[in-house]
Amino acid sequence: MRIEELRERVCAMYPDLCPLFSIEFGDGTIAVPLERIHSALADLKDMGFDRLGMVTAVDRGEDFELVYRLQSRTLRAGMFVKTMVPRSDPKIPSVCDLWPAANWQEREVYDLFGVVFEGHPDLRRILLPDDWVGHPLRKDYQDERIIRRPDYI
Amino acid sequence: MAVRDERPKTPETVSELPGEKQGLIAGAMSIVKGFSITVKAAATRPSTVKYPKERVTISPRWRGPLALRGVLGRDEIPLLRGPSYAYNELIDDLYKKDRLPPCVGNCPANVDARGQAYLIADNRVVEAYELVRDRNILPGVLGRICHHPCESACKRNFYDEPIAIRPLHRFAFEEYRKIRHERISPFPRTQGKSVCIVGSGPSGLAAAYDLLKLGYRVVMYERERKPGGALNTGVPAYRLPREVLYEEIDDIVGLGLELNTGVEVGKDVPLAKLMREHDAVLLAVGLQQSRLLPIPGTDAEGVVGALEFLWSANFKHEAGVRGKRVLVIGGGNVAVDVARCALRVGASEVKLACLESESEMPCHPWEIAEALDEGVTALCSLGPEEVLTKHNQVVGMRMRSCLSVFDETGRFAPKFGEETTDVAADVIVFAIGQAPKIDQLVAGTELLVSGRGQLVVDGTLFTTSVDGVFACGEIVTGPGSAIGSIATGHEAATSIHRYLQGLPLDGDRVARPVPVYPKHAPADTRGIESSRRRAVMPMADPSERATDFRQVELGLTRQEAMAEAMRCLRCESEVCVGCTFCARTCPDYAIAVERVDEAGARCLTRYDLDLTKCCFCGLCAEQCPTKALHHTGQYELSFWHRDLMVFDKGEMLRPPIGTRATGRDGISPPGCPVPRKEEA
Amino acid sequence: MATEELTLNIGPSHPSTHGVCRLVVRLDGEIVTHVEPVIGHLHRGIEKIAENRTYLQVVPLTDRLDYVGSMYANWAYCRAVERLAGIRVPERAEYIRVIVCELQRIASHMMGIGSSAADTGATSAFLYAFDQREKVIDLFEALCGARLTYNYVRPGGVAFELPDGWIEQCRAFIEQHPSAMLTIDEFFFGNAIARVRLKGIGVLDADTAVAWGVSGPAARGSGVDWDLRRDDPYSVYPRFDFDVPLGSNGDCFDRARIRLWECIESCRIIEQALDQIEPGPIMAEGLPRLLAPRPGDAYDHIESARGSLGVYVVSDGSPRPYRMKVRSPAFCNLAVLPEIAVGYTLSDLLVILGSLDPVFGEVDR
Amino acid sequence: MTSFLLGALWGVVGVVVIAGGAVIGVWWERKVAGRIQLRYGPQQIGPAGSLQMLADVPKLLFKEDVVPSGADKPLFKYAPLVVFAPVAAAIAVIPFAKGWAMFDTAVGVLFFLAVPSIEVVAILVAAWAQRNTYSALGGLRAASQMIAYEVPRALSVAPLVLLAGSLRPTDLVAAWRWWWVPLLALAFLIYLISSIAEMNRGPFDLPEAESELVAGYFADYSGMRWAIFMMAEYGAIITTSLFAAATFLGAGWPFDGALGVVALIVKAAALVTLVMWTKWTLPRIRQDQLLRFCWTVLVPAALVQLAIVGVVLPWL
Amino acid sequence: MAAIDDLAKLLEETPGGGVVLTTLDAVMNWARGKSLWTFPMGTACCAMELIAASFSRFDFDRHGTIPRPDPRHCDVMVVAGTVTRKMMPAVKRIYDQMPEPRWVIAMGNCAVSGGIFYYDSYSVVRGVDEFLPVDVYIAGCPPRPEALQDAVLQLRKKIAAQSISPKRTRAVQSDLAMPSDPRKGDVTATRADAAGDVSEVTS
Repeated sequence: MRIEELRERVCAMYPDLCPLFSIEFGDGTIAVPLERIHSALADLKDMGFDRLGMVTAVDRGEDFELVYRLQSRTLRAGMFVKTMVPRSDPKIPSVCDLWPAANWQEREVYDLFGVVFEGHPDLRRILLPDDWVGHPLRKDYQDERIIRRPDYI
Repeated sequence: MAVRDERPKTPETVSELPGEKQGLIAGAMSIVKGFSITVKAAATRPSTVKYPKERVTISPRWRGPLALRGVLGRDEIPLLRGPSYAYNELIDDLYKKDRLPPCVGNCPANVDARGQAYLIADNRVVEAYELVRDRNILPGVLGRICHHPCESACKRNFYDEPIAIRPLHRFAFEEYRKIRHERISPFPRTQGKSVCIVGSGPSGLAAAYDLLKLGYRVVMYERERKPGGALNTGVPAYRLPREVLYEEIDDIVGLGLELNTGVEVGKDVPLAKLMREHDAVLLAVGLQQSRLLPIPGTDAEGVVGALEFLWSANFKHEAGVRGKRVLVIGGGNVAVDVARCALRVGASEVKLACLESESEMPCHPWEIAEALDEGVTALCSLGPEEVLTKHNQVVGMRMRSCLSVFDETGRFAPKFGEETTDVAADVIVFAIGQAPKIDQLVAGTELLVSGRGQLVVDGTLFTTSVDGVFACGEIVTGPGSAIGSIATGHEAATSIHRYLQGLPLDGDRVARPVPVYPKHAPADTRGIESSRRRAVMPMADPSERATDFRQVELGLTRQEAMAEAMRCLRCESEVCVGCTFCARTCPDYAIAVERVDEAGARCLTRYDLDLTKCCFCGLCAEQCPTKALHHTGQYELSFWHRDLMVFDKGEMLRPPIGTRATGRDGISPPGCPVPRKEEA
Repeated sequence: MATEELTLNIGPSHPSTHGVCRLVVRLDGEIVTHVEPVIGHLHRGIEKIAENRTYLQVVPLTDRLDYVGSMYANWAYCRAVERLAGIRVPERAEYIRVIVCELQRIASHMMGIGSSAADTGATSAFLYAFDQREKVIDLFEALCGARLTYNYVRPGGVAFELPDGWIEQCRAFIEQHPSAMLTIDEFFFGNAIARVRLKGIGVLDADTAVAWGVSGPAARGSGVDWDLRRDDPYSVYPRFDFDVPLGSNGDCFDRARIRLWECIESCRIIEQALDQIEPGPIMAEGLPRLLAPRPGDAYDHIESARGSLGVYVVSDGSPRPYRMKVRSPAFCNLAVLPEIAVGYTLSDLLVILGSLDPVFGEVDR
Repeated sequence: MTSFLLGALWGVVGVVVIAGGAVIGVWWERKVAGRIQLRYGPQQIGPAGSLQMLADVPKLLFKEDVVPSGADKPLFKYAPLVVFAPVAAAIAVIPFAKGWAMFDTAVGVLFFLAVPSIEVVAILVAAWAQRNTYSALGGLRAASQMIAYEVPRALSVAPLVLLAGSLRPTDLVAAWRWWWVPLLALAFLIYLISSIAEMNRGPFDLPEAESELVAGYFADYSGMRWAIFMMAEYGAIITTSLFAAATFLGAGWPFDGALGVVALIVKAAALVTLVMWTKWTLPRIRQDQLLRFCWTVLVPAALVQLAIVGVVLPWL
Repeated sequence: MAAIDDLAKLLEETPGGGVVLTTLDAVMNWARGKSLWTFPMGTACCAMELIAASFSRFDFDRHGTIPRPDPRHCDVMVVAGTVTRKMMPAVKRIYDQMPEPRWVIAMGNCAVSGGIFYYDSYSVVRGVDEFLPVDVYIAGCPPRPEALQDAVLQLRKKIAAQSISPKRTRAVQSDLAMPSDPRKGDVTATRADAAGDVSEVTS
């Protein structure tokens, strides 16, 4: 499916979010407010996005940008759903009920970014040992065991 | 494609084997089949590698532990020096070995810019000048006017900014100038034969220099009162102060050249006489007349050729355009020169019209940029249609819009649109090319001239239709650059030398390689150290400089020049200069490089490779400009202690073949080969 | 009789965990009642390190993700960066990428089939498969000088031109490979013992596979007809004619045997690519040493030997990526293990794990 | 007293033969496995690496003898010997030549079948003594497997006894005729399969399956104690093959005397190679499948063979 | 090891025992060197080359070196690959399970120093010599199987210098100085230390 078509379908579903649908580097991206993220993802799943490719986060300073990559076999398309989670209170509803695939992915984001997924069945650290302190992929992560690289390019 | 049909077809589903049967018998059969396969396997030759018989050749791209071929301070870089008849071979040899520095390879005359930078950084400036003069006979001149193809091929483009090679020529000349009288003495005349050169342009001078060096007597004739050819008559003085040119030619005279100025061959002296008097004659007369376009109105008053315009502007500082509006037709370097000269001789308004679009303009981008700075207006994609006249006096020009200049195959075939514009002008200068004028010259000889008035010349050997008469320079190549002309001069000198020695002219002569070097997009210079930046050439202020013929470029100071020479990467020299790009590229930050930049005592003081971090990705060796850093054909090494794995400079310089640093005692495991790698 | 479940801890260093996976298993007799994979023993923080490296320096890091199939991570990363920086890759480079990646698929599947065989005790089949893998590695060694971590695919193209005689060497390999594969098919998959060990074990149905995000041979074994090379075509794949082998039962047998047929299909693709490849540049022209794409984010995915491998790169305009995330297929495939391993015996558990073919460099990153 | 001394002498000889055979067997297995797997196997010490074990054995001998802290120490220490002893004992009844065995007893066949079964107990003890989950699982697997396969193994030897009418191995050798081979082919196959299972060799090597249980019931044994386990395993292969060669394949036939002994050893060596070849050819079967195979295939087949022999017997 | 220790002590004290001890040492070291069974502690990329080393193409069995999955049966642990903080206890524990005499080969730069993950990684242990006594270090990322083969040969040389009597253990013969203490740190910090160590030649 072409990306413009996708945009129309999404816009028909969410007229108010249409301006937040951007096309960049050949990928459709929709930015969704935090409180609507779960319902939006559920609607997109009903629309045909049957695979959750990836859940990840990007540290944007004040906020974490949560990035969901959806993939559809029937629509032959992929798109991003993004939302901002405040750093001060990083909580977001889990999508494990929609795609079980989110289970480990969300655990990973929790492990490395400290974003809490509410409603997750088993939210524990996954990659790091259970007694690890801090969330290393945050930009402000401090660890005296890290040796910084020399600063030249 | 028989093989493709035999290829097994993918089944609908992989869950079932073809002809699969269940049950005990079938199961037993499958087990028996398994036995037959293992028996067959046991009967075949094991695929184990037998050392050292089998695995003696390894991939030439083998990524073994790194080593250095040479370092600054221990190893000298080779200077490209040689008599002109052997020089091409030298260059070609290096090129085939992939060891030709891009600056040298991209220069038409293969001037050793690398050696120049090496010597200047070593504070051997005069030596540097003399090295350069061997190939580029007028470094001081070319250091001002060259279009420096070397700099656009400079490997440094890939990292940050190219080396300022041309300003270094100029700097070297300025240093040399102070002591030049001490350095000049005539070449001994050993050959007893004489050569006559007609024309004292760059190509003629180059040939003269080579022949003098080879021990011939060289007599040169020049039509003008001062020597230099097009450099004298055509190049505007704001780019090239004449005293520089005369001084450098004076040096060549000092080397033994017999220069006769003010003598026009063909008019004052017949060419046939010269051919009798000398063993060989070289015609280096260049292009003497400007081309005009066959459009209506070109015979009107106010239409001038570029050469005539430049001549009068250069010598009289007056071209009859004071307060007038000048329109220059053409987009080449000459057109820009004309435009800039026109400003300097008092034109009130200078416009430049050319067929090409802005990005396609044939002139060098820095030239047009400087011209625009000074107030020239460029009108692009316009083709001349008709000169508008009033009472046989130019009032303007009708221009037609040009859609495209070249066709698909790249030939010159302009396509014009419908729109026309009229441009008002009082003087129109045509700078669309030059043509030779040799009728008078060749009169009375058997030299063949083509229908279009051009001399018939062999493009590679520079022979004409008459034995013993050679030609070089723009008369052969057509309008070109000064350094290109010099290159033909060297070639012609080689031909003359071979002719006079009775050797076959072509023989084993190597055609000059014209390699193609990658162009790089401008590198990101954010965040780089100031020592990595290119020295900025100080320029006169545009508003001031446009009013007279003072030099625009002011030259580098000694300090700047030394720093700039130190930036040179010594490409392909196989001597590490401590450029630190390996350390910067290493994803593991495993390399530490330090060097001392004290002139005369430059050396690499530290080259540490922490083999414990190296990931053998090869990025460092791949981008090493000098190819000093390379992968050895060794296996990864094993050690009894981790500290032994930090290789210092001495360890990095270990011989790459025959040793395995294993245990550091040279013991190679029994039954294992010493991997061999082809070494250049 | 009162029975008690036995908790068994397998790994993290165990001959059959294919790396450093720890499985906490609860056993009822020999029957697995619960299994929990504990991963992260190889979590090196590559995503964090990548934030501190220039775009070119990240390429060697991606080699170390999926160390059985380094070319894939190279390629996926380079595609994402090329998308971000707007680099056009020359056609010859695309062909070379396809060829090396299909060779890599063969090399990687040889490991997958081999470890499936080793898990069931057929060590010799593993060695036969590995012998084929060594031949591919010889090709790679001739190509780029490294045996495992190639650092060959670069943003903008590939690092080296094909060496002289390489194409003939490659053709010789793909001539003999299918028949070698059929021998292994007969030797291992045709064997009655192997069949009873693999058939009906670890059944994964198509819906579960999709819901859990399983991709690659693991999903295709369940009949999920999804292959990015065909369904979301990238590079020059649309120009090739190839089949996508599918399974119907979703058991270990299908998952393992699909790999074998994919190798044969890969030979077909390589042959066509070798026929079609034409001389030309192998690197986009004029790339400076430091890439600094404009701010933005890009994602690209390719079909690796383990499934759809995606790389997500965020740029802030500096010469270093702001964030790099690898969507690793092995990670997603492994997540489904607790779903499909319960109810089978301990011996089966390791076979099931092997049939998912996880590579822990990629799972843990 | 003399008989005791003689017994002791023969005991020493048996142990030496078994140990030496095991040493050669390990080398031979490495060579066989190597060739099957497209490689060479040991190469450096001795011709074709045949003296490799000269390095391995002293090394194992002087290896640290680890006793896990949680282990039941006496059991842990002596179980290997108990594993080895029955295997070494079994060689006593093997008829090397016509009418000669170290211990020529009237219940020799019974002795041969029964004594090595004591190994099961020792293995269980060893497995349990280590306090290791893997070894416990391996020991339990071994026990169930070895006890189950006792049945078809015994049943497969029964036709021989029927035909010879004696339980004395030397009588078996004496009574052997060439047509026994086709007649008892099924019994021989069953004997071989169940012996392989009995010895925990591939494809029935579940108790020590590398890919599942790491090293099975001897997971925590190191050095010489582990070597004793290995020796027991290879000793079992040798005694089993020798017994089969002597009884099913007619001992020294077609030669007599010293040549006959050589022929017997050659036949046994061929059988040993076959056992090894099987391990490196076939995948490993699963525990439940293994037991099912025993009870549903091997035992009925052995009974069928017994019935055939029983039917044929009166006509002979 | 108790028996061996006793034997060594006995021979040391017996007159003429030194000759026996020397002979015994020679035999033992030969046997140990020629029969190095490896525990393949493969964690990452290098594990692939470790597997390849014992498979058809390179066939470690030729040298009498075979991989055993059980640490109790092994003589030398080959740590092949990155060791993370999460993995470290497991590696240590397996090493503890190996019987004496035991050796460690750190295969590949991750095991040597953390290699490519030395800088900026929060979870990688910078070299297994932080918690294991490493005998032979192999550079490479990953080293070729031949390099591993070479390391085994190096290890043999090291073993040849050992004795069952701890008093008689000799230093390994080497042309270069052997620094006294394994170092932890990066190049810049330790160049000076290394230079200092060179003067103390142990051989």
